Formats: sequence, C-alpha cells, structure tokens
Amino acid sequence: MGFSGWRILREGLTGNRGWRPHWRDPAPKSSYDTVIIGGGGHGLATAYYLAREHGLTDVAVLEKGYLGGGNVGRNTTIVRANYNLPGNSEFYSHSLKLWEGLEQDLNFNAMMSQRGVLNLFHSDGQRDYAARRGNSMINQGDDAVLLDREGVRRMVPYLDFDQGRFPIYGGLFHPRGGTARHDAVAWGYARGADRRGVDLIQNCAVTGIDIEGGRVTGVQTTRGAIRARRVGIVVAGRSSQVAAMAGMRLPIESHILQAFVTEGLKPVIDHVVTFGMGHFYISQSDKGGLVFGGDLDFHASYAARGNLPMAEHVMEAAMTLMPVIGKARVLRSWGGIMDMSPDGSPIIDRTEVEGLYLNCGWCYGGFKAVPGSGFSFAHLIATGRPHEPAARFRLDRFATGRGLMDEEGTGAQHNLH
Amino acid sequence: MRIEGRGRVDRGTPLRFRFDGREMEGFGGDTLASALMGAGVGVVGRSFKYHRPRGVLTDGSAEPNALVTIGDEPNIRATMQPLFHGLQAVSQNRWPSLGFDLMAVNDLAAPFLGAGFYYKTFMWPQRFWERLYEPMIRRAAGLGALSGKPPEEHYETAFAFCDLLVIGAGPAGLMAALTAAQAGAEVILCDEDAAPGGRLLAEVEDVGGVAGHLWAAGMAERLRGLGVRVMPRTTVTGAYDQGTYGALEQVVPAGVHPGGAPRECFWRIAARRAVLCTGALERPIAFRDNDRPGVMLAGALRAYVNRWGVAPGRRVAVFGNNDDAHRTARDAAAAGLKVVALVDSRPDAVNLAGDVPFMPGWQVTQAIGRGGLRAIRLAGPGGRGRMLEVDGLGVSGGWNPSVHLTSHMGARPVWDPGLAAFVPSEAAVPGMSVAGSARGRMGTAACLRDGAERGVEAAGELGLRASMPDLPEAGDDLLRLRALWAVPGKGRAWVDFQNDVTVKDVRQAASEGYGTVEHMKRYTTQGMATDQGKSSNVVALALLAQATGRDIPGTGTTTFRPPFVPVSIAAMGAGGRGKRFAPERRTTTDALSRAMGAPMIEAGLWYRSAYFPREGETTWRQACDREVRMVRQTVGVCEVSTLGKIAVSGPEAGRFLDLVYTNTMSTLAEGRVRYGLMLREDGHVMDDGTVSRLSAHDFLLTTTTAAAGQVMRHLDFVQQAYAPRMALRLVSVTEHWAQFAVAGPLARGVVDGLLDAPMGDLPFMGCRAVTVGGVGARLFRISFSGELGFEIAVPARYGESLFRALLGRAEALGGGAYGLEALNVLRIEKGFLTHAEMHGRVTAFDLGMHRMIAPGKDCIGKALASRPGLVAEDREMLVGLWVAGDRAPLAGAHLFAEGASPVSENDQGYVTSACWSPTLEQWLALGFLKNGRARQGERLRMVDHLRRLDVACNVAEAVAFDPDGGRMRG
Amino acid sequence: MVDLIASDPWAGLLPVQAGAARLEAVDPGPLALLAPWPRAEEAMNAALRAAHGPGFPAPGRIETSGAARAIWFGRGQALLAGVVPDPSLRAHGLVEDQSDGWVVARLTGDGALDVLARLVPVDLRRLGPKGVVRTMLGHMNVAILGTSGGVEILAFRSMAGTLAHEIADAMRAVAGRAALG
Amino acid sequence: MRIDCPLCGARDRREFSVLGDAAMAVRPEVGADTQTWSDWLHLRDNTAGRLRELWYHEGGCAAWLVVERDTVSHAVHGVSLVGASDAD
Repeated sequence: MGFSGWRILREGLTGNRGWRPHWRDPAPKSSYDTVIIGGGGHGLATAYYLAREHGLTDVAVLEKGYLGGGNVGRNTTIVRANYNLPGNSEFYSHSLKLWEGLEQDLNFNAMMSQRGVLNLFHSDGQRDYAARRGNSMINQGDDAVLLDREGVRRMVPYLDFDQGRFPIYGGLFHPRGGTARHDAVAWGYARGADRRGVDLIQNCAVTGIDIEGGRVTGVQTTRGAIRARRVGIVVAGRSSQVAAMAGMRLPIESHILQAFVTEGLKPVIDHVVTFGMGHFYISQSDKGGLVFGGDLDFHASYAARGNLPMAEHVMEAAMTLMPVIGKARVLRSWGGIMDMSPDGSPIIDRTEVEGLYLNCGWCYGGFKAVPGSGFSFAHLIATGRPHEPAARFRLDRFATGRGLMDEEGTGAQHNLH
Repeated sequence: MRIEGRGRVDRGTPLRFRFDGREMEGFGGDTLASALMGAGVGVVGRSFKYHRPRGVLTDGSAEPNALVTIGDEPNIRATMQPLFHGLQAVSQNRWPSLGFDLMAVNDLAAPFLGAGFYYKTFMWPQRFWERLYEPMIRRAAGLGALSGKPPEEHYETAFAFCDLLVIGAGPAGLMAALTAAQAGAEVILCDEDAAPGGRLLAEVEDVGGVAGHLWAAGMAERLRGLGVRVMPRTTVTGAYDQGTYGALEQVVPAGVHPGGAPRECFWRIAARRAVLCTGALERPIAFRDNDRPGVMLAGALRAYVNRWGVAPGRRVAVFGNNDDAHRTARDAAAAGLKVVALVDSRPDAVNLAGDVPFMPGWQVTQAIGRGGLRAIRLAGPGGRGRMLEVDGLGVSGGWNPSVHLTSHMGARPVWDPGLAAFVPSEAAVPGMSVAGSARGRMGTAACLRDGAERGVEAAGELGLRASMPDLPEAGDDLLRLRALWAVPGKGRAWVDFQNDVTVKDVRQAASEGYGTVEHMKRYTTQGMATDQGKSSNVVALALLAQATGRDIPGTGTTTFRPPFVPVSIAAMGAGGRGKRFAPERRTTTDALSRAMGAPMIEAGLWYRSAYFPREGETTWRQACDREVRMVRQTVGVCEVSTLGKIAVSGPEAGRFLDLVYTNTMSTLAEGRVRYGLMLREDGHVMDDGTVSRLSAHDFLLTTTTAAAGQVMRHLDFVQQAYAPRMALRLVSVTEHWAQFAVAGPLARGVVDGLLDAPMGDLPFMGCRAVTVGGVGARLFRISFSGELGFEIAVPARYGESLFRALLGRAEALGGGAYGLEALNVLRIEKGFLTHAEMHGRVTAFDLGMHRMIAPGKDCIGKALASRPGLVAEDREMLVGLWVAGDRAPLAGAHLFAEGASPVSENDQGYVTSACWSPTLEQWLALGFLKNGRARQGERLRMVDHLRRLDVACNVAEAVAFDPDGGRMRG
Repeated sequence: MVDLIASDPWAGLLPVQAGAARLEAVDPGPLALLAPWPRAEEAMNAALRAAHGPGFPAPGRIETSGAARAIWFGRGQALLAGVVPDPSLRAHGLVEDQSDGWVVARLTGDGALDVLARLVPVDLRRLGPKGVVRTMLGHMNVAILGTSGGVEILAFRSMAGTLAHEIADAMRAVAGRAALG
Repeated sequence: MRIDCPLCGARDRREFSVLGDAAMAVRPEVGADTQTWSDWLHLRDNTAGRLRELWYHEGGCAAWLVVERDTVSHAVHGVSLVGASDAD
C-alpha cells in the first residue's frame, strides 16, 4: 500500500477502513540466508538495504521486544555530518546523503528537517578546533559556516550573550544538519524491508549463536532454532551479551544517556543548538516540545533511566546558555543504553567467526548513523568486503593503534567519553 | 456557577481576577478552575490537534484541558493554580480568540487527520516539507508560548534528608507519618496540595467524628508537633536510586512575584524509607463527543461541589460503572443541584445515591453541545434510547491507583482484575512501600489502616519500634465496578483529551500493525501530552487489547517516567543561572590586572589577563606585539599561578614519579628542575610540565592550567591503586602559591633586586628556596618564553604585592606586564606546546619526544604507546610552518601538497597554532603534518575554506627562534 | 628590602547579613596539610600529639588542643590549623603549608542550616562542634566544620568570590521565604 | 544514586566520578605483550549485573573506591577503599 495525500483523502472519505498493517507479523522460518539480530534502527536499515541494494530477501530480523524499541526510539533526533577525523568524516557524510532522500525512498515521512546544527564555542582554542572541524567537513564535500559572535546573535538572538558564565565567541553552523522524527525512521525502514520480503520477527530473543568449525550456522531463539549462513549482530545496548554468545569480548561498556522533552510550546528554537562548555544540545520538535540532552551519567548501566545530578547539570547548562526557556517545563525524561567504545567511534566489521558480522559501539551518535550504518553493514554482509565509507570502523584498531578516532580528544580508552 | 451554602472557600474574601481580559470574582481558597466554574465559564481551553473547545476535566494535576498562561508562564493547570487578587490568566492554543478559533477547521478535516496521517503525506514535492508543510505544522502546534525573557524570579534547588518520606498527605499518608513519627523516625510529609487531606478535601465524610478535611488539618498540626516536616505544595516528581527523590515545591503561585523568595524550589530528598500514599486518579469512559465542556470526571464534579461550592450547571447527570459515581450523584443532590440521572452501566447496580433518578444498565452514548454541554443521549436495555437535557455530566470509568513513582525504577505494575486497574508490583522501588488507594485499598478506613500498617513496617525497617495507633472511625466503601472502556456507537470518542486521540485512532493503529502498546502510543501520540497519559493510558491499553484480541496484561502495562508533574527548567537548573554554572577562579592579581585595563579571558575556570594595553594602542595585536618585543628585549612579568602545582613528598616519591612520567625523575638532583611528559594508559600524551626537586623527599610538579584537575585525579589514582605501599603522599598546592614568570634579558636584575639575598649562580633548570621581604618563597629558573626566565612563587596573600614590586622594577628597566596573548606568541616562536598541540590525540612520537620514554623502566602508557599505529611513519607529526606574504595563517586550516585540490583524500595535516612573530617579523604556525619530520623545507598549501584562506607555506622545525636555546640558558 | 603586603581574599565581600543568618570572614591562622606515609600513621599521630597536642583525627573528626586543631581532611589527610607544624612531623609524612590555599568563612544564625541545605548535598544537622565533612558547595570542593553556633566553610582561595556570592544568594532566598510568613 | 563512602558515609552521586571496571586497578605485568595490554585496557565483560567498579570521591575525601554495583538495578552491594590494607 503506497502512502500519499490521495490515499489519505480516499481513506478519509470511506471511513478509514482500508488501512492495512505496515508490516507482516510472520512466524520465524527454520532457515534464512541471513539473520540480523536486532530490530532497532540499524538492524531494520540493514535489512532494508540488504534487500534493496543487494537483492537479498531471504532475511530475518530478530527483535526480542518490539521494532524500534531501542535507542532509535529514545534519542534527541539529531542528524548531522560534522565530524573532523578520517573515518567518521566520510561515513557521516554518506549517511547524511542517504537521509536527504529518505522519505521518497521509503515512501514514509520521517520528517527529516534540515534546520541546521549550530555548535557554539567559547574560547579561542575552541574556535580553532571548530574551524579545523569545519574545514574537514568542507574537505569532505559537506557544508559548514564559521560564525562570529555577532553572526551567532543574528541567528539565535535568544541566547544569553551577556550574563552567562562562558561568553559566546561564535559558532560552527552546519546548515544541512537537523532533526528527524525518530520512530518514523524505524517504521519506515521496517515497512520498506517488509515490502521487499524481509521477515520482521518481534518478541524473538536470541539465546545462542551456533558455530561449527569456525563458521556461523544459525541462532537459537526463544521461538526456536533458526539456521543461517550469515548472521549480523546489531544490538546496541546488549552488544556484549550477544557477542558473548559467540565467545567474544568486546571493547564496549554500556552507559546511560538521558534526554528530556518539555511540554509543547509555540515555536521558539528553530535550529539545533549545542553548548561548547558543557554537554548540552537542544532543538524543538514539530509538536512544540523542546528536546534536549547532555552527557552520559558516566556509570555503567543497563537500566534505561538516569539520575538527578546529570539531569540537573543539563538544566543548568540550559539556564546559563538560554535562560529564556526557564519557564518551560520538563515533561518526560528517558534514558538510552549506549554502547561506548574506547575511542568514541563505532565498529562495523567481520569477526573471527566466518559469516558472523558485528555492528556496535555507536556511543551517543547512533541515530544520525542509521541510514549509513544500515547501508554499510548490508554491504559488508552481502559482499564480505567493507563498504568504503565505513572501512575504518575496524575492531582491531585498538590493538594496533591504527586509525583511532577519538574526536573529543579525551582519550582512546573507556570512561573518558 | 456558585452553589450557595456549599464549599469550603472563604466567602468573606472575594478575589477579583481576569480571564482573557474579562473581570470575574472568586474567593479565597478557590483554584483558578473553581473560580472560573463559579463565574460560569465553561470553555477554558482548546485541544492540541483539532482545537476543540474544552472545559475542566479534573480537579488536580492530571488536568489535560484547562491549561492557561499566567504572566510569563505558559501551560499552567488552572486546577492547581491558587486564586489570588489580581490574577490574570489567558487562554492558549487558539486564534484569534478562545470562543472563535480559526484552527478549529482542523476538526472538520478530522477524517483525514487520523492516527499517523503525517507519516503518509507531505512528502511531495520533496522541498515542500521544509518550506511549507513543516513551518505550517510548527505554527499550529505547541500549547502556550514562552515570553522570550529570562525568568525574573529567583529559583532554587535544595537538599533534605529524612528517615521516612511520606508521599501524599491523604488518610494513608497522614497515618503512615503519624505512626513512624511516634516511633521516633524523622519524617518528611509532602503533598502537592496546599492543604493536607488528599481526597478528604473533596468529600463530605466524617473521620474520627469530625469532618474529614478538619480531621486532616488537625492531624497535620499534630504531626508538626511531633517534629514531622510537613511540606505542602510539594509534589514528589521522581524516585531515583538509593532512596533519592526529586520534589518540586511551589513556593508562590504563578503570577505572584515572590520578592526575595524563590518562585519554586526543586528538592533532592534522601530518604532511608518511603511510603507512597498518592491515592488514585479517576478515569473517563469513552463515548461520542465525551470531550464537550461540562463533561468532567465524576470525582472532580464532586470535589467542585463539596470543596469549592461550584458546579458546571444546575442540571447534572452522573455516568459511571462503579459505586463511587453514586457518591457524586448523592453529594450533588445534597448540594441542591438537579440530578437528572444517575446512569450506571451495570444492569445489576443498586442505587446508593438516595433519591435521584437511577438508570442501571444504561450508558451515555453522546454528549451534545459544542460550546458547552446541553444534553446527553443515552442507550438502555433492549435498545431503548433517551435524551436528557443537562449542563453538567460527571463520568467515572473507575479509579487508577497512582502507581507512577513505582515504575520510575523500571518495575511494571500488575493488573488487578477486580479493580480493573494496575496496582504496584512488590518492591518496585527499593525502600519504598505503597499504602492506601495507591495500591488499591479504596475505602477511607482501609486507607487509614493501611497507612498506619505501612508506617509501622517502615519504622521497623528503620530499627524503631512502632505500634499501631488507634484508628479513627471512618467509612469503608468498597469500590465495586464492572469495566467499561468505551461505549459502542458512531462518531469520535476521546481517549487522550489534549492530544485528540480517539477510540478510532487506537483501533486504526492496531489495524496498521502498531499493536504493541509502545507502538500504539508513539503512532497515535496517546499519553504524550502534558498529563502523560494519567487519564488515558489504561483506557487506551484496554481498547488496544480489545482491538488485538488479547487480554490487558497480555497487551502490556503502562509505565511512567519522571517527572510525575512537569518541572520547570528554571527550578531544576537553578544552580546554573547566570554565572553559577561553574565557579569562577580568580588569580591574586585579578583585580589589579582589571584595573590596569587588561581584558580577562577564561582559561578553564580561571580568568587570565589577555594583554595590558597602553595608551595609543587600539588593537590587541599592538599590545601583544609590544609585550613580545618587551620580553625579548628587556623584561616582562606574567602571572602563571593558574598552572597546577602538586607537591609529592616521601622517600619513594622519585620512584613514584618514574611511574607517572615517561622520563626518569628519581635521578633528578636536589635543586634541579626537569621537563616531564605524562601519558595516558592508552599511550597518548596527557600533559606536560616541570618537576622540581626541592629536597631529597620533596618534589613539586607543575601541570598545564587545562589539565590540572585531570592530572590530580590521575595521580591520586596511581598512588592509591598502583602504589599504595610506596612511602609518598601528594597534595595540590596550586591555591597556596602565587607564581610569576619574569622573563627577558633583564630578568635577573628584576628578580635579584627583590630577593632578600642574591640568587647567585642559579643554573638554568635550577630551583631553590628564597625569601622576599622575609617571606618564604620559591625561585625556579625555567622559561616558557625562550628568554632568560625565572618563576618566583610566594604565598598567595602576597601575590598582588609581589606583582606590583616586580612590575615596578621591570618598568624601571623598560619592561612591564605581559598577558596570555604574548605568552602564546613567545611559546609559538619557540615551538613550546600547549593543549592546542597536546589535544588528546597526539603521542610522544608525534611530538618528536619519543626518546623521552625512558627505555629502562615502566611508566603509565608506555606499553600501549608502542602499538604500531602509534609510531607509524605516516602519522601526523609536529612541524613549524612559515608563511610567506601578508596573509595570516589560521589555526584550524588544513594542509595539502602544493597543487593538490583541498579535499579529504588529499588532506596532509592541519594548523594548531598561529601568530605574527614580531621577533622574526614573520607569520608563524605550528601544526601536524603526515610524516612531517621527513618533510622539512617542503612547500605546502594551507587552506581554510571557512575563512577563505589559501596560502603557501614552508615546513620547518617547530622551534623558529633561537633553536639552540642559548638565550634561556645564557 | 621589599615589603610584601598581604591582601584580603574576600576583598570587601564579607560580612553579609540576611534574615537570621550571617556570613563573615575568619582568619584561621596557619594551615598545613599532613599526610602520613603508608605505615607511618601511628608515628605521625604520636608526633602530632607530642608537638601540638591533638592526635591525628579519625575520619570526619576534629581534634583540638589549645590553639591547635587537627581537622580530618580526606583519605589519610589532616589539616593542622592554628599552629605552624613542628619540623618533627616531616619525618612521618607529607607536610605542606596551605595557609594561603584555603579561605574560611563562618556562617551563623538560625537560618544557617537552611542556607546550607540549598547548597550542600550532605545532612549537616548533626555536625557537632568536633565534626567535619569534605563535600561540595555548589560546584566547589569545600570542607565544612562544625562550630558552636554555626559552621566554618573552607574553600579554595581563588573561589572566595564565588563562595561568598553563592552563600549570600542562598541567605537572601531563605530570608525571602521567611518574609512570606 | 548514593554511594556509601567508607570514610564519609552515604553521599550523593554528584560527589563522585567513575573510572569503570575495577580491572583497571591491577596493571598487567611489566613486559607483558601489547596484546595483553590492549585487551586489559579495551576489552570488557561489560556485565549486566554485579560489577566491581572504580569510583573516586572527588567531591569528598579524594579516596578511590571499589564499588560493587549492579548495573541493571543500580543496587550497591559493597564499597571498599582501593589499596585499603596499606593506605589508611
């Protein structure tokens, strides 16, 4: 069933009785060519691109809960390609291009809105690094504009330019960045994959990975054994546990990242704005809620909930940067479980088990990566060769020290990001 | 409409207020909602999507409809807003007026705006989304508007501690608090209302022989006497780990200027135990147009009649599926209202309301009256139908225990089929128990008993001996009910009032495959409005269960996340207002430097002088160039107290330092200073600095300003974890010492003249204890400028005085003060490093310092610094860059081979620091270049797209000036 | 010989009076950090007693003898206040002058605990005159010492301005609440 | 969240910073090969359940602590000082 304004009109005039499920609810078959473990944004996108780009449709996505129930459903919806280092730079650039045609590709309105991402800086040193990053973005073919204080003031006059603790020196603006409706991304990919023949199987937890002679042969699940020639693990938040089923230890720690949304308000914030002196980023959703977040709680956690000190810290950043939102009220907070890698950058790679592929370590940047991650992971699984824009997301970079991607410069080891 | 002789408002205190400009009158004790109802106002707001006119639905914080703007605060619940004289409230989400809202056209288009319609359209043509559709949607969406100004009032956060936190001051909460307090526990009792009593405030019911609300007020007094901290207007918003609770106190209502007091306070309460006594929230029944103004929850209608003496009209009906609805009919009739019908969907129900028309087995099928309820349509047994004229309808679909806080830590409530509601699971929040109707004990007597029992239990867990108190006599009505979620029939029936989610929307979501509760909620937006689904979640879940052919527990549960009620950013973030986000650190010469006209710039938490302008200088460059030349030619003085200073003392201090620095420190001679490099365990550079050996056992480390905190944490870790047996201890002495660099060819004279005894032949990289004016001081011969340099440290109280003395002497010799800008130029000329270069991703190898990793010993980071990727030839290495011509190089520019196009594949490196060198009369830069050490002399292209720079530069040694270091050694 | 003049870290910021609370500067005299080396704790304790009177304090405690106060200051650390540390102590651990590193303010009056409840995440109601806590005030590391009639707050000298400002702010808010009645 | 510091008593989360898995408290033998070091620094069991972690009472007594904490429930099961037998 194709979606369009006409379709809505027709259904509206006939009592909305013609709508059909956006995806089937199939029982798992006993065997697939390829099994993707994880029905989140990345897993669904992987399945979609396996079918669309590589013609692989004998594919099942196994989801232990409901589709899109992980981090794709609990984030701050920011999309951007404003990285500095080789590896991240080309990958996110590719991902952003996929975002730009996503709705038409999926026939599903994910409300991608390129309202621009503004990163503020508050010292000469921060400006120099912002410039370096902006130049990397342009080198990569993406867009960036360096604004001085007055330029920032013209764009976002509601910031506190005078009383805040850290003065605003300027900002790096990324016009093509923006936001998207997070759930819709998962649903759009799910519907697209389903329409191409992929089986999306919910309430199906993987309990074991079958390996014979160094080769993956299938998975054990709560809904029975499933044979597969190829298995992709893409389960942010449970990566270590699933990898352990294949005898692997990963360079991953699981951490909690909180986010917040306020009651609906008439438009006040048009861009995505980030604060350079504290982890704080904010945008306003189409429904009017201010959506914002901050840094990790910093302690390892599998509980999708945060604690007050970080929540308060985020609110404090809001109050020093843009006290005009002081009387907005926080309606809901939530937490996502982040796969934190040592250098803050992801992993898309083969494993030592033939036919077993790994996609993890997206830290707190996974949402914007969804299209690119799915595309590159599908390429790796289908062809056995890394997709060029993701070729640096190697698992062995920590052991060799080659190609570490520590964007923040806080250290290529755990708990420093 | 006011009901004479009813309610507990203070009729002796009339209060004038305005709503949308119209002046009205209410009374002391009114809420804005009750005052509006008393003044005959039926329509108080508009719904989110269809802009349907709405009246008050509830009498509490779950209100989805009656949201107004008061002063500069949007989205104030009229049901929670105390009335005061002069209050001005304005309705929201309508244009041009509440009565005539153009956006109500959406309601006519409702067949096309069902669940998830926007996911299926607005995609063509592609560019129209951002240019047309989305801006349109954004303007239409949202509720109230922010004022565009920062809050004028003070907000605060605070901490409180107790043995037992009792959440809710209804019958259960009061008894729990009493029991525990009598046993000697320290108790905090919070309630969102200004008065204690909870549901008793809304009832006509005796407790212990007196009216319930009076009994509650008496209890609160008694509790205060027992030392209980009673916190009215304080809503517990979240349950967090280890007994931490968040709570929002409304100190003064919206619209009242609090003077010096805060408007709100966000409390963090640490409680050893807690009892949740939050009662229950009534839920509606869905039927056609059940959102008409005048249709409200039955318990709310009863509260308006009993507590505030108001009603939506004189002719009312009550529609319920349970016994409690009968009380509303009874009380309404007792108050003199005309009760047209008590409609009970249960055919076998028995009238408990007395002399009112009773219609068992009937259901209300439609509410009629767009701008205010005029009539209801009913369907009865055997297909009979009726229509009744009414101007108020109370609806009760049953009561949901307020389990919200029990799910904040991940636990899910469990389905109680008898109540047709969710009740808390056991031990949902460690240390918290639940009492009263919050766990499904619905009658007043049951609540009193349950509260007391939970109080005894909590006291026991606290190690106190409590005994059951005498329970006051009270009624104990059972809540008998038979579930009814939606009345069958045509038309739209509302589930989520604010977000305009109807029964059809829930069913459509199910038919489109969004059959899990999370999918349904996200697809329809049910439960996402400002009430967070307090009145709609269970109904929606039940409808979803029906639509998907499952039972309710098999369909899912409702979960809630903090906060229980919305919390203003100003309250929770009060600690960050203005400059409070981070402490300010001021050096000893801060005031003096400002007085000298020096602009101050942030360096971490510190403020440092950028430069010291002199007359005639109009740009920072002029001052900076002069200060650089001054240091190179005569002498300059600069405060460097912000660098971290750490004392390490003990017989094994040297051994310890060997572990944390790449180079060997244990061999350092007394009275000597050595440059040191510190790695992180991942083999990258953490920081650099100097190590001075003051005596056999005493070392003094310096760190960069930026990394001082990180290094201290790291050293504490290494000492406590890796060297707990070594005889040494360490402490930061940054704050004790004020330190000044004195640099330039004439530096010796400036310093020597101040010392009580001449320094003699203090060698380069030497240090010693000295006295200045009889004050113990430390003198180091080190240089970050490349000139003959000293740093002299005195106890901080003398810092400003010493600075003045140094300046006096320097100025006499043609020198003076210099700031951070000149300091930066001086060090770039010398190729010395700051965190512009040590940016976290560089190795000692990149800096050309790999030989500083001493081969004969272990150190932090050594093993992993040897990974092949960290010592590869193609790594970006530190180089100097000389730019010809008059274009300034820019830090942040990238490097390319000459003739190569400036794109990622050709990227060869980047610039980290750049300056005009007045010494060399040359633009200089430092940067990192692939295999840079092997590329000396190569000509490169330096490109900064952002600032349109594209210049040629030559690769050089990082040290541009005085490469042999003769000047600083001399 | 140059004559160095001591400057006042509070520079006119104190005293502050608001409602029932008062904040004023305190001159604590000499301050020195003592940190015995591992396995030298007992020797340090004995040397401290011999030289100045007080023993090395247990966690959270203050030992007082004459002008000398030994204030527990963290893991394996004490701050010796009021006397210049005897050189004999140096045989057993680190001894560092901190006289100018910390500023001390005294908060007194009926509202003092209410004021601190706005700023400090620790229950100070039972902090007796021999008690000390290491904690935070706002975002600053502090030590809070119980005294009769109030508390003494130790903070970094460079943060004296922020400390005075934060406490004064909270004092005014507490007084403002009291004024609401 | 509150952590029971052995020296200071129960304190709010905001006074602490955290370094993660307590494996970091014991470095590999000097001379161990790079792979051993890399595994030590990078690979984690990342336990969903009881985990021994390193915490620093940075806003308090400056003690480094080993905290045994459940990463699913956040329950704290024990706290001790790093290097306790020797340092205090």
